[in-house]
Amino acid sequence: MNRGYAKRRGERSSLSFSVFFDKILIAGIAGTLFLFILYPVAGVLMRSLKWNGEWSLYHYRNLMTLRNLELIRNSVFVATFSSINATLLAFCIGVFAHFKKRFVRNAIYRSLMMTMISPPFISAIALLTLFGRRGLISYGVFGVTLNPYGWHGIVILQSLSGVSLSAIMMMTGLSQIDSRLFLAARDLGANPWSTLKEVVLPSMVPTVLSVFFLQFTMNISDFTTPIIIGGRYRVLATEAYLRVYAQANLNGAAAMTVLLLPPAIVAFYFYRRNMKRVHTLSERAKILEMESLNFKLPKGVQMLTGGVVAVFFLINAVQYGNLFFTAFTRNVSGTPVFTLDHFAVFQSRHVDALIRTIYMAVAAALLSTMIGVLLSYYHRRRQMKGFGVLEFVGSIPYIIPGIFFGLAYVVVFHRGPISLTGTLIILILNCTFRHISVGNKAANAAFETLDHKIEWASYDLGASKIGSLLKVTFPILRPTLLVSFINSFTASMTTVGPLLFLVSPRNLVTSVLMFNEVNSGRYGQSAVIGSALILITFSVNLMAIRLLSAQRRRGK
Amino acid sequence: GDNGEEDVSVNEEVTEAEGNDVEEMDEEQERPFEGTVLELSVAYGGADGSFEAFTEETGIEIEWVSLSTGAKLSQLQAEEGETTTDVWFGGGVDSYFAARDLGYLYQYRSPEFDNIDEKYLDPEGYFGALSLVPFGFIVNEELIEELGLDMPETWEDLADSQYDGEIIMADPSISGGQYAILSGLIQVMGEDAAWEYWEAVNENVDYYAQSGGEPQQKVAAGEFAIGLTAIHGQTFGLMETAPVVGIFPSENIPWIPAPIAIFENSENKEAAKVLVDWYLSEHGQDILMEADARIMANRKVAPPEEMGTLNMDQLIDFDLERMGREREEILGSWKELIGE
Amino acid sequence: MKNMTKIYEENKGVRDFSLEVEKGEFISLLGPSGCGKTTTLNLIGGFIIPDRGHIFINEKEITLLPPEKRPVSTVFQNYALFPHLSVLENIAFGVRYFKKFQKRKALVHAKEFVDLVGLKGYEDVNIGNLSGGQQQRVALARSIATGAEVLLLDEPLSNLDASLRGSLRRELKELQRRTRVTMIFVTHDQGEALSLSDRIVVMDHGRIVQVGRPSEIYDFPKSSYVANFVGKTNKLTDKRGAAFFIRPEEIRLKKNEQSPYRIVEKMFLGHQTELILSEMSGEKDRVEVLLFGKEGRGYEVGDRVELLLNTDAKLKVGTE
Amino acid sequence: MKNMTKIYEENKGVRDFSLEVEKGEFISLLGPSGCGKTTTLNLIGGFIIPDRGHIFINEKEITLLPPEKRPVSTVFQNYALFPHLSVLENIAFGVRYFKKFQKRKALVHAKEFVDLVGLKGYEDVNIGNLSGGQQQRVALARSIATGAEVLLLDEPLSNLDASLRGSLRRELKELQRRTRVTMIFVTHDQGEALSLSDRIVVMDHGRIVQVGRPSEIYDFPKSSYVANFVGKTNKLTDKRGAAFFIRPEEIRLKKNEQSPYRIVEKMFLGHQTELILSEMSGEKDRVEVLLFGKEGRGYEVGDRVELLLNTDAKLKVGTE
Ligand SMILES: Nc1ncnc2c1ncn2[C@@H]1O[C@H](COP(=O)(O)OP(=O)(O)OP(=O)(O)O)[C@@H](O)[C@H]1O
Ligand SMILES: Nc1ncnc2c1ncn2[C@@H]1O[C@H](COP(=O)(O)OP(=O)(O)OP(=O)(O)O)[C@@H](O)[C@H]1O
Ligand SMILES: [Fe+3]
Ligand SMILES: [Mg+2]
Ligand SMILES: [Mg+2]
Repeated sequence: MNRGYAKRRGERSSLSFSVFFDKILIAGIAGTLFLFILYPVAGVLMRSLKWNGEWSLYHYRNLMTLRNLELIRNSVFVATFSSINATLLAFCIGVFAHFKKRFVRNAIYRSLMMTMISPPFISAIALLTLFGRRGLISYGVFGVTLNPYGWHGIVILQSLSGVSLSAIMMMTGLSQIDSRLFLAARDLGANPWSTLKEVVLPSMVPTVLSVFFLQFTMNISDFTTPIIIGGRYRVLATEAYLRVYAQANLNGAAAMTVLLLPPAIVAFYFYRRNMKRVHTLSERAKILEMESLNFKLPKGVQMLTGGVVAVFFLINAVQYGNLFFTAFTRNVSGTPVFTLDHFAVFQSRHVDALIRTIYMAVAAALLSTMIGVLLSYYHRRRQMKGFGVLEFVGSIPYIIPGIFFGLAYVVVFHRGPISLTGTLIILILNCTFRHISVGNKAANAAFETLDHKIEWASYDLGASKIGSLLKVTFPILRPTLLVSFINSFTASMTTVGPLLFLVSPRNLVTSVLMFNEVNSGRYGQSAVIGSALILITFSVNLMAIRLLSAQRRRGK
Repeated sequence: GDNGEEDVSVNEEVTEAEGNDVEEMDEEQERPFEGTVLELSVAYGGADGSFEAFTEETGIEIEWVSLSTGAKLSQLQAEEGETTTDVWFGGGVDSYFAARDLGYLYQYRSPEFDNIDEKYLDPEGYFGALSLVPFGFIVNEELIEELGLDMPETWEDLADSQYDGEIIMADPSISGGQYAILSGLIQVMGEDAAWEYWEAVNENVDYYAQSGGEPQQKVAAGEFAIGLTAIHGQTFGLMETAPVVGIFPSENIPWIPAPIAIFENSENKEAAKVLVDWYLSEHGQDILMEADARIMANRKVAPPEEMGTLNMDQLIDFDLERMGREREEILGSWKELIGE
Repeated sequence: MKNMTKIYEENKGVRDFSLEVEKGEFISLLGPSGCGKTTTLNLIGGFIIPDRGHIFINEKEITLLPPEKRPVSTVFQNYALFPHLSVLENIAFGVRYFKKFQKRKALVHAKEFVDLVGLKGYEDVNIGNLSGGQQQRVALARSIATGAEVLLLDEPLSNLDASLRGSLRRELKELQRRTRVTMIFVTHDQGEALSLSDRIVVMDHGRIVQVGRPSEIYDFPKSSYVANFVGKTNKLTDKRGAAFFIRPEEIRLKKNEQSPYRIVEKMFLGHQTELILSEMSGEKDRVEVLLFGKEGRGYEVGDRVELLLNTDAKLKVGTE
Repeated sequence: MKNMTKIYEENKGVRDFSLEVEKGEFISLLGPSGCGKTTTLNLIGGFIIPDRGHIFINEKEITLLPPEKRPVSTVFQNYALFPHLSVLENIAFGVRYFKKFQKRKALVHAKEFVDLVGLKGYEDVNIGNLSGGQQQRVALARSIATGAEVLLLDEPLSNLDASLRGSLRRELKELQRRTRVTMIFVTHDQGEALSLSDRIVVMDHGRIVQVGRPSEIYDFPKSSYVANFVGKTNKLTDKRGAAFFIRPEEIRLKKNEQSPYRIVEKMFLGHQTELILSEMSGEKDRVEVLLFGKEGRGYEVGDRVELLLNTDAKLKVGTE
């Protein structure tokens, strides 16, 4: 009924500018999603159907080997294990933080925001320097020789690196539970422990599941960690990466990525389903300040979760400490000596790259937020046909390994009408479309709680569709826009995989430069770049949070 | 693009040079590519140290990105050779063979080829050779002492069970250098003997590194006692900061050339030729050797001092074309050997 | 002024709704939940399009116009105020877009309406900091400020507490008197409909059951459905065995130990007392009686009472 | 049965609240928003701890006990039902933890309470699919099922619409009569308080202003604050110039063209009619009059009327 109404509406007033603009937006979103997601992904997959320049299933015929099955098994095993760990740890941190005073909660939230930024390989290197076979702590302090190489190394690192984002999601999830439920449970005789078990836990099921599956999709397509610390343990993503990176077997690697899709899609399906459940629950959610409530966690839980928080932040402190320490020291025959030499790495091309990277990340974050939110707006609010499919298209880049999304762009945008290789635009586009899913999901959740009537009211008061989108919907969604911005910005600043093949001397970005420094073993220099990346990303994020809380204060 | 400041500073230097020079016209003719920007894809550790000198002398500016040759080849395939890069600088020679066969490289036989052994380069001129990278061991002396191990001297020593778990080498299917060692030893030892040998070494290897540069980092960090590695400037750098030493085996030293090539798709081929000529010339080679100590391809340039222990006679007689030809077969056997 | 006919939606919704409204009239749509009140408003507001039928305002057909082009404005049930704008900005919103005023001019213009609804001094206050009643007034002002000819109000008072509801009811009436805007008011609270409206439209299952002035509806309901929905009724039988209806407030009581009626429940409500009587035999329905002021004080649960009925007290219920 | 004294929080909150409640009593806390009603309930429920003072139930001090150990159960304003549990499981929750029943036994036991609140057949329905009124009944059943001796209800009816509120009010009363549980009920709706309670506690600014039976409070308010909060009052002056209070329903009217009073507003409410009179001189306050049943039909806005007051109609307001 709504659809018929929208259709007739369009026919009658097709001359008005705002209706025209609305159409442009709709076409623009649909068009860009096809052009910058579907087309490149299809392009790279087509390559897997070629062998020696001929159409052939050669790469697929060689795919179903025992070896590859083992790789899939390894991938699924490691990703599952790591994701369970990260989810558990994050849950502990979330629970601990949620039942603390507001300033403690805010402090934890901000720290999580900071630890979220670590570029992937930094933590791996920190782990090796500290806990490797000759680690400063394992060997240096405790005198034991640990062998971190193998699946356990991958699991440890992936678990740790997923905790920050997961814990932030957990905190958001917990804050959406009506806290009177905790009171009600205790009122009905449940002690704090039972309350946790019977009320907090079940209420968190949707959040927990979506955190888990988000982690799972990220881990299964992660190739950096297994490369650095996997030892003889190989996973599919690594194998696909190496085929491209070391063996220049692009077509075979593309075929291999196809193997990664089924588990990722299954996981993604569950993720989507559970996100829907989150929505139906959050509709009735009321946030009551925990401050005034007399609720203390049971002693055991308090100690356990507090311990997790302490250990997690200790590990991160050590990791970041190590990073900054490495940035300022030089190893002279085994003893670290203070030096500023590594800062010499900042030649003009690095400074250029840094500025370019910030520019790129800001642009990509803004764009992906806009597109993600609009996608959600047209799907959820305007009930446009086909936008459900577009939403799925928007999430494809999230579930395929980054390098393929990068290569996909190289494959289709190196010639023809849209020749973009070597430009800044291709980087921005790539980052933009890779992270659309985040803003889209956030907006979906926000729209679910935002009264539909608000938009009706603005039409009723004479604002056009676009007018009310700009003057009403976006301003109200500002907190969501900012959260999405932070997410995409952070990811764009630190991501390497997809950009590796898109950078040329003219459009170098900092994360790739750091990756190169790490690869050539110049840890001091990479630490300097890494520190700069972290500081800049953190500052920009803090600025965004400022804006966000300013908005919140006004809203109250 | 670059910012204007650099252009200005370059121009200033030029003015200075002009002031000192008597023949202004000549100067201009010698620098016909003043201000041209060449884009390089570099897989030659430390090479950037020489770019400034090149720009100063030729007026050609260099912008570069470092990318492993395997990755570059993938990228080339993805963009069907239509790269925006002009020159490919260093890296694994097998990728150059593949790129040549795919038609991505520009045929240019530099006049300097005459000073370079034909073995090192493509005789038809699709790529030249900048230098040779010899392979050997990197050993953590502290660790050797602590574990009470002997210093390894020959390839055979590595098969000794005393080194169990203390040897690290890269996966030859990933690292071109490691593949060169494998293929080289097969060429000199004969297939059967070589495979028997690698089987024994495999027993001592904990895991295979995922990049050619990793073994020396791991040995320097004290994680392993012995690493198989290319020995060049980076290795010598490590010897200053870590208790490690690079050792050449007393016989059968494998090597690979570090090639240089112009891309077929380059729009600055003339300037690129100037670059190739400059880097293959005795003068350019000296400067490059300064930036990263290697055995230079041009026979007029003597090996660097750092290579003191290297006995040039022990470099194996290496058939690069055969190395490329046998790649799939050898790597297949390798995978079987390590049980994948 | 308006003539809206034949509207139909799936099996529910609104069917064959036809009504003419005078300019400046205050019309209430009254009916139980789900009877199609909101649907009717949405049709007039333009948020949904009728499957059949037409809507006219001032003889101009608006059936297919988009909401932003209709001279109609809606006050939504939960107000749907813009949380990111201040009171004044909320009110100016419609002035800017509907009347197409410049921003500055719109704000000046909106100022008048802030005063109109008695929110002087609250111009820059954030919406979230207003009480429910104040929000309601902002929503009203926002709609009135557009200069719309017809105001649609969807249960604007239903989320407020009793005392606030009373005072806002009065304000609304006052405002309508002053502005002479046509108002169509949705409610399922009979007291609201009776006290505010010029005419009441009683609806059931998407159809109009009765249209009339409040006292008409109350005193001459067309059916027992209307009689029961608007006010309460008792069904009694007279001596000849004929059934008739009577309003609880039309029954007077007298204590009488011989009477078959006994008080089983007493609800003291201050200005009135509600009593539920049941007949000893238990055969007949319970009878609800409303006693006024101090009158109710004398009776307690358990007392036997006799019913006193005036001859004109019987409710005339139209043919069914 | 309970004796709660001296409680104090910051500058707001509740001060020196002292009250004894009989077993099985129905007590209402009545007062304007922010007067400390919720705070009082939270103190009894154990969600916050008093700065001073003590709370006893059955002579046992519970002041410092955690909520789960108190024989007290709260029905929250928005019910706070567990969205992940079914109706039956929600009700069984308290049985399991409060009465420490096994899960199976708890479910069987809970079944009884489902029937008690008339939700038979809804046992396995998801909470989200219930209407507001049904949710309210689940919340009640959940609290009652714990077998708590004291039930605390925080404005359980304030979010419901008028008709639903009326019927739930009756159900609540009925339930209390059957279970004889002590109930402490928070509201700011005077009608609710008057009709439901055995005793009403009127609060203002964290303090108790008056405690008494509904008719006591209505007929003998201790202060004009109470008089105005519970019911409406008119302030008139008698012939000797002394001011007195009178309830609107105690005034009768007679048409009289010479009278200084004129009807300025008429609100027809069906069973009663509310009239606002103003004196011609405009000096005195407006007078509100409530006419019952058909009595109100004869008057229209503009009529001149005379006030007829019974001698016993004056409201006795206690010393201020
Ligand atoms: N979009 C829709 N699709 C299908 N049925 C609908 C839709 N909107 C409303 N209905 C149905 O139409 C009927 C009338 O709905 P409407 O919202 O107009 O009722 P209402 O009178 O406003 O009720 P309430 O007093 O509860 O607000 C209801 O039975 C409802 O379920
Ligand atoms: N945690 C707190 N900190 C400070 N002041 C508080 C706190 N909780 C309540 N108050 C204040 O104490 C007073 C009483 O609050 P309470 O919630 O008990 O009011 P109430 O009578 O329940 O009002 P309402 O009818 O609006 O629910 C209010 O002025 C409130 O602002
Ligand atoms: Fe990545
Ligand atoms: Mg409705
Ligand atoms: Mg309260």
